[in-house]
Amino acid sequence: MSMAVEALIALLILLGAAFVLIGSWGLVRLPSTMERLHGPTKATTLGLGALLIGSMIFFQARLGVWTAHELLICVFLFITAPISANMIAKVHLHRLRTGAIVEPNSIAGDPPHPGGEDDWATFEAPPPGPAATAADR
Amino acid sequence: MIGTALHLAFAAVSLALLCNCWRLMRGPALGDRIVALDTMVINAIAIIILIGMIGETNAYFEAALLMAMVGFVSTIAYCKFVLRGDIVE
Amino acid sequence: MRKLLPHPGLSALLLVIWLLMANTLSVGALVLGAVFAVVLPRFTAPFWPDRPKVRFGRDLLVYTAIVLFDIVVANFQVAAVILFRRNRDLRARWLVIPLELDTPEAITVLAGTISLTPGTVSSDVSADGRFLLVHALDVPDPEAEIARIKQRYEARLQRVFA
Amino acid sequence: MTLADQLVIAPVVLPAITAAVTLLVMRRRRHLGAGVSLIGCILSLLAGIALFAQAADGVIRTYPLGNWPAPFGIVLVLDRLSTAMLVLAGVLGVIVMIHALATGADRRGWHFHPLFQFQLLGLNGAFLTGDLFNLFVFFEVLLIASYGLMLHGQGAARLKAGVAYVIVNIVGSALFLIALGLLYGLTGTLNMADLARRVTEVPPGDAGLMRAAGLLLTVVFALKAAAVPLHLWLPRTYSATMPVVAALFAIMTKVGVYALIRVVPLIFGAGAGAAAWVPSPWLFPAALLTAALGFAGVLAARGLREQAAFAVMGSTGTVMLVLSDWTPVTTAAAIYYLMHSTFAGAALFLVADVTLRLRGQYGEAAVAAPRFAGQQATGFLFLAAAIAAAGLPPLSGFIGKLLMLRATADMPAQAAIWATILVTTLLAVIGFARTGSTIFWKAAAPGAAAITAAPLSRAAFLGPALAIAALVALTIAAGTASGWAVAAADQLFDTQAYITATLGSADGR
Amino acid sequence: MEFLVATAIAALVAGGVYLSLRGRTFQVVLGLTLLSYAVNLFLFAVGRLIVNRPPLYDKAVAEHTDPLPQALVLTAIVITFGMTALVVILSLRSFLESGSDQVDGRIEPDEIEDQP
Amino acid sequence: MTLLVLLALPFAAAVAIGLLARFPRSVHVAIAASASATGLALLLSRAQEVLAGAPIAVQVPWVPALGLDVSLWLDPLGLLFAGLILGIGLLVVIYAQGYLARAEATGRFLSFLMLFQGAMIGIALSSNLLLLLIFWELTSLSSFLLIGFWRDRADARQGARMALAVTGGGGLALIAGVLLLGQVAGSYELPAVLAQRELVQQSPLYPAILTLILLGAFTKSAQFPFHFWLPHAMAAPTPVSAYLHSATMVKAGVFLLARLWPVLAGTDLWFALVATTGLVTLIFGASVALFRDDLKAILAYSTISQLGLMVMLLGFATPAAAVAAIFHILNHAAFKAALFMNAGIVDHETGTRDIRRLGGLARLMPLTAIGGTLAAAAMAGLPPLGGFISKEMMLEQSAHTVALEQPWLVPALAAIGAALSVAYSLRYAIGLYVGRTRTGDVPAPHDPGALMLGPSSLLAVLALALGLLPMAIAGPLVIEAAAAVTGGASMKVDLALWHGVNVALALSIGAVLVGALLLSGYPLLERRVRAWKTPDAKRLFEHGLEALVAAARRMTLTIHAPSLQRALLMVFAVAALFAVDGAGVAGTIVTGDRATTPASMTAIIAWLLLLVATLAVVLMHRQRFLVLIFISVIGLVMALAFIHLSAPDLALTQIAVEVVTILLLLLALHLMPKTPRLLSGRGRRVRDGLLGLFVGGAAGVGAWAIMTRVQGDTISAFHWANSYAGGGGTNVVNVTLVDFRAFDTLGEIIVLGIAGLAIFALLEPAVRGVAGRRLRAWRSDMPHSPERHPVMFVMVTRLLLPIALLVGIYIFLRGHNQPGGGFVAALVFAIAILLQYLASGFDWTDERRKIGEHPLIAFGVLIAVATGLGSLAFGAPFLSSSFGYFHLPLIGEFELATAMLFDTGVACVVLGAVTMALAQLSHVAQRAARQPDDGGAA
Ligand code: NA
Ligand code: NA
Repeated sequence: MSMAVEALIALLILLGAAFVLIGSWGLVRLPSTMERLHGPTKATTLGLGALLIGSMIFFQARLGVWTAHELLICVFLFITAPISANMIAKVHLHRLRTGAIVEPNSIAGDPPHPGGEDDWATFEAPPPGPAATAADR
Repeated sequence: MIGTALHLAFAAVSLALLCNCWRLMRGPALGDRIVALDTMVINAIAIIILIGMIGETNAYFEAALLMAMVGFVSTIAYCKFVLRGDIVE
Repeated sequence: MRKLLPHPGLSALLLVIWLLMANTLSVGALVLGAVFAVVLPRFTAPFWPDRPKVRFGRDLLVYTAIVLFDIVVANFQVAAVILFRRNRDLRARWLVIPLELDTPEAITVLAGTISLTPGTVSSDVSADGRFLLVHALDVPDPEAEIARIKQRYEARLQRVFA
Repeated sequence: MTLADQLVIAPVVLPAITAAVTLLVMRRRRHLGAGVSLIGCILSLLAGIALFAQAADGVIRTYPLGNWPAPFGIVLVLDRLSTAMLVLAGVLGVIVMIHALATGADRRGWHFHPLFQFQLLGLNGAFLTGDLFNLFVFFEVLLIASYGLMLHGQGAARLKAGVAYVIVNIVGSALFLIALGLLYGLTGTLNMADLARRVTEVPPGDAGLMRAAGLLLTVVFALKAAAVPLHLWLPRTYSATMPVVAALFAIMTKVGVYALIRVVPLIFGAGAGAAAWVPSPWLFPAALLTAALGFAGVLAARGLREQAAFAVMGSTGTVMLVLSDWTPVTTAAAIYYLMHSTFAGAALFLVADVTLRLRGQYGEAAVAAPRFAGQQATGFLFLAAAIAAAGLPPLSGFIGKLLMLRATADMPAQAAIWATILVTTLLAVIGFARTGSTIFWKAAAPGAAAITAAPLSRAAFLGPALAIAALVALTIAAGTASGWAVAAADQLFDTQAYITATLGSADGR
Repeated sequence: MEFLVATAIAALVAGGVYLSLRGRTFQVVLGLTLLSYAVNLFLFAVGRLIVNRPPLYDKAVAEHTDPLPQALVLTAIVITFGMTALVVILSLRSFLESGSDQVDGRIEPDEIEDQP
Repeated sequence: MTLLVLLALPFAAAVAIGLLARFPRSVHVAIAASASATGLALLLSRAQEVLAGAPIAVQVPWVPALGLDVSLWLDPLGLLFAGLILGIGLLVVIYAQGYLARAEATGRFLSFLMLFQGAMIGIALSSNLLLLLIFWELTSLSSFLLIGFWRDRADARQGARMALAVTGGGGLALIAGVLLLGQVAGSYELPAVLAQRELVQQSPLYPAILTLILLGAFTKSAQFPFHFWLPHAMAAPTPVSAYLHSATMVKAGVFLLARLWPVLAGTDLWFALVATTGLVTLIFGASVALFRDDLKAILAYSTISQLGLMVMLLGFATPAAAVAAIFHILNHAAFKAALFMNAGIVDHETGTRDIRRLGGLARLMPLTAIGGTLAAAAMAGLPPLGGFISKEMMLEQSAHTVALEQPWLVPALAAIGAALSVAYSLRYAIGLYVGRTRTGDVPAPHDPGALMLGPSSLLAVLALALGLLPMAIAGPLVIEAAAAVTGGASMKVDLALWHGVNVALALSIGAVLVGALLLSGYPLLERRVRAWKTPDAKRLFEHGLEALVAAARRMTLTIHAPSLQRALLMVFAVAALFAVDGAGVAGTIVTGDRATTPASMTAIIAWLLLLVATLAVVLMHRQRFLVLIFISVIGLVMALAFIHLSAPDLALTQIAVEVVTILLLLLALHLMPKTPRLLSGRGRRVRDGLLGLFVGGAAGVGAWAIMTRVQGDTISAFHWANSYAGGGGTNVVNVTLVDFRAFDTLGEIIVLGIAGLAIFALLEPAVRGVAGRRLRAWRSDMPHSPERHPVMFVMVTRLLLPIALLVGIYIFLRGHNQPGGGFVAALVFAIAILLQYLASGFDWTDERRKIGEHPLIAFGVLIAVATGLGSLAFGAPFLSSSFGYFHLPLIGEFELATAMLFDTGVACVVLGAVTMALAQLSHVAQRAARQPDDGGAA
């Protein structure tokens, strides 16, 4: 294994781990829930991404095989992470609206009303229609 | 070099876990705790990948894959529970 | 053809995933993967009744590349914010993005993209499906950010989901 | 391997297939499903009888599942005791199934037949297996099937009692696993014969752990057998469930006793060092209290189901009391009484069921009710069941008690055991006389509300009558049956024969 | 590592015992869950702890973990899952029927009026 | 053969009557009477040879392991008793037909009576002690039925129960005594036992044997203080009393004393116990009888007294006393049966049994009066009746008996007893038949028909004949029977009215005089006696029993309170106790020699995470939702631990199961309170915490001890070595599951399948009845967001479903060689489907599903079993696997194994069960909402 490859692997591993840590650190230090929600997407994307690419190269270098598995893990995480974030945000919005939580030091404050006639879906059930998914039909 | 990097990475991810744990216990909002758990799952995947590299084995791939695929299900379920009570309607 | 392959894109994705899992390009894996790529979407077709038209072409490739690039860049930006910005200097904002996209699939892809780029999280869609609520960790100018998102992502997606 | 050799698997495979088929058929064609279920029970019984006949020559047969040699694979072991238990479960299964069909109990909820078949499967598997972990698995099968059956028909009281029953047994299963873990960790094997062999080679430093493992197993089995103070689940469970199900459950406590009989002489026998005869010092007082509390419950009971439940508990206590000496003679007596008390308990519950159905809103509670149809016949069935449960002549219980009294004649604790057996008999006599005379003799004061009960077909009396018939058979054939019990006990205590039969030679490999 | 596993088992058992002695089904179920984690870990641990030697057969491999306890734990997990599912739903069903999830023998005030 | 027929006849009659219950009563009577008559004839046909000293015996083996055989013999003593049983039985049957009203269930009555007769015959004929025990208890049982015949009457039920409790209880003591006797004598066969007098009487067990056997005999024979059941047994119809209390039931005790006389009698203890009890009972019974007003009560207490007399005589343990006892048994049978029938006639004709409301009946019912008076005279011991002779023999024997070194004591007391019996007998006869006419409820009673009068008159005549022609009628029988009692040679005895002037005659005359005197002073005496508050034995017994039952009830309820906590506490406490027991073994090593594995920082942090989460679960257990999150953390750490410790399959399973479990708990939690009240107080929590720490500590120490030990050779070495070569897979865990231990797996999936079915059975009906009403009334305790199906979530799950299925297939196919397998694959399938439920709702998803859960479970089990059975076709045992490597063009090399087919069955069951559980649970509330309210009726 060439020094350069090794260095690249080490770099990717460290980079990934660093982003993972930073994401979690953000979870600790950011001031309110919505800000903290940015942490995991960080960890997911570049953190795990770098780690996985590092791992891919690592196995190629060590065992001489290209493993595509890491890419697959990336794909799954990229598909699922936004959904988690979206749902958690909804929880936050919902609890904020119902008064279950009070966040005086939230920076962004309460979410603004959307421009149209209807409120956000979390506060108002979407009418049956294409945007509201087939499930309601 | 890689060995050192792996050890450092382990340390970093472990610290990340500690951070998650702190947020998990601290809250204060339910959302915070769910975020903490969700992040923990992602960090766990990182750990699995690191373990695989240390052991130079592919044996843990399925576990990481599965965690990536179904780990978010409980997060969603928790959220749906808070939002709707009934997670299946 | 539609009967055989209700979601051709999905079939392609499944084949790719199968090959990634099998971690080989052997004929056997290809054949088996192809079988699953055909059978599974048909088997699960009832669960995905709508058939969004997707153009698999240059637009999609460009879009993907841009998103990946943005993810890397944004990661560093956000890392800097988390590590060095004091909380009271944080410029967290809610962004309300009016949507031109009208299929749920397209909206989902846009929202997912926004979430995947660190620093912004798609939080909600309006009940009428015409607005997207995004939380941004640190934006000096919300209007500019909204414009950037619309033009950089939404416009391209409109071309993909024709 | 000839087909006759393959018969060993039938008691497990037949119920599995029957269960699956009834599950498929039952939803659309109820009668067909019920017929399949009954035929399944009968076939299982026939298989059991055929195996019993095979085992009568005293040869221990083994069946290596998956063709993997013991101790590496799971092995089924066919000996006198296991086949006798198969026949016991088979006969009981047929009787209870007939009663369930005759009274329509199977239609009071979902999936009675699959659950029933799975219950038989669990029982048969537990009786046949020669592997301790496999015993755990079959315990779980028979337990979870029993949960389903116990809740059959539902209702608040039953559900609440069910919660307790299920949870206590889940904890018991957890302890079972810990015990298995300890045993495997110390000996590296799960096969009972292999365990028996390796236990003798355990270094002295491991003796305490070995003993702890043995004691934990004892807790598990004693919990199933409802030995005091691990019995608290039983009275409520058995009196809250449908009597027809409780009748089947009459064998459940006996499974715990069976496991003790199977495991203790073999693995924790004389050669086990510090773990030799581990249950003994605890089992004796526990069994004594079980018998005493059980029959005190019979005396105190205010309904036939409650009474039957306590009678089952008390009789199991009596069996364990005699068993706690761990000699072939006492074991033989215990085996005979175990067989008897299973049918006696079942008969009591089945009679309670008939009573319950005939007396409408008065149920099986020991209160006066207006005269009801079938009173005399039910009364006679109760009399016979009560005689059996109390252990009075002329039914087999008396012979069983004589066997037990005689077997314990030379024990140091003779006085305590005899006093317990005889005094509890008296308590039972008084208790049964009280409830029986109130229910079947006493007439309600004029003006009492008339009974509103659905008419009962005459077939409803068949189940209890068959249970009594089984007792009569056990009485008439007492000589043969007790002879079998003696032979079975002798075979149990000849552990070398078991080890040789299972592992090929006495020292394994 | 052995110390960590042993103490983890101890903690889980302790928590499980404590919770299962609380008076309501849900808590008891949680207790059982902890208990089953502990039992699985225990059963697994009796095969001794070995790092990075998964039981995937390879002629070249000399040292490997004991596969048997793993198979046992798998069986135990499945069985425990079945039991947990049943007990959860049974608890719920019992709660719906009686209006109380209390299992300590006492009766809750609201339970009486709900009795049919 | 004769004996077997003799024994079988009554039982056969009982069964026949029972089977022919619908036939007219004449048929029943005919059966019963002919059975008794046939038996009697059979008996008499053999009487000659038996009395000639050739007992008949038969032995049918029954339970050799026990020494219990059907051994019967007929010796003179048995002949005497069997004759009484059958003869009086025949008369009672005839009498009963007249006595019982048409409406009475004569069939049932006679059936019981025959049952009882059979039991008594069994006692008389048994030559095996254990067999005798069986018949002994059978008499208790059948008499219970007879006494309780008028089941509507409270006194009948109570009397029956009391008789059963006392005599049955005594019978239990007898069991112990007989078993001890057999233990000492080495046999249960009577001839063998009776020959062991020396051995038995010198055994240290002798006092116990004697006491226990006497308990049996005394309770049966209503000896003081066990006498109290007898008067209450009078609640039975009079034919029953006539039968039970003259010749049979109560005589069984006397018979037993006589039977065991050779082996037990003759010691000081025997004399002290038997003679004293008899004497006390003689006087006690007589003095009570004198002051009763109910005819049957008078007779009942007189019976007690007369039994005391017989017991006393046997207690003397001399051959002459034995003769006296035997002869008195005969006399008593005759006159007492006659008297009971007589009282029954009076009751039947006048409607009352109260002697104070009756009088001067001789004029109205002369034949009845003659019979009654004769029998009473016999009871009084007046000449020239048989009673006189036996009474005088009794006094004669008493005169020769010295107790407490006082020669006068026994004769004086015996004479007092005799005097009292004269008094009550005369009171009976005079009170009924002489004096002012009082006729009870009926204006003009008259003699009954022949059916009732015949038997009683016959017996009265017999009582007279026994006095006039004692030697001719009973001489040989009495002498031979007495010889059988003593076990010695036959005595030369002269039964006659006149033996010259001797002490006995003097005592006899004195007794008659005193008796007459007592009767003349009766009104005065009565006032005195009535003033005493005598303890009522029945009330004492009933109260004692009630107290016993109440105590048992209290204890039972207290111990078995419906508390799950207590049950679990006991399990844990016993487990803890046993851990201590195990740890107490000397020389036990805790820490073994195996080197420990170093722990990485990550491991320590994960461990910390686990401890924190566990602690959080424990501390916040009332915040149920939060606790689930902590549980997730524990599950996550478990998965990581499994991976770190080389168990990828476990990790996979853990991850998948965790998700499903959380879904399940959330679904359930939705319908339950989220933060319930705290139940236990501080003390309890501390106790439980300490117990938890102890049990946990024990488990931890156990785990530590095992983990630090060097592993010896395990059977898994074989599994490792044969996994690839013999099982065709490199994933040893999976090969173990589907091959080495496939039988376990079969059981395991069945468990899961059953769970699914049981859950379905639980939830299907939950929408009706109380639960359904509660579900409909359920209002969530949390505010809800109106949005049901978030669009992003829905879209992603649609994409994920096929992908997850693909991944599941991949995991399934790889399982044999790499981590994975049918179970995990099925869980992945299940989760993929559950995601659809979560995102798009139940109805939407459910209508798109193609396969129901029930068939999945059923076919899964069938596939697994059928795969296992496949090997039978090749002569291999169940579940033998087979595998091979195949080559196909394009696809290339691939492996097929039957184990994979088995795994397919596994996957089907798991998928079916898991989706069944969650799908059912997930829409139970909706189903309930759709259900019309049925008012809560279940
Ligand atoms: Na379990
Ligand atoms: Na999770």
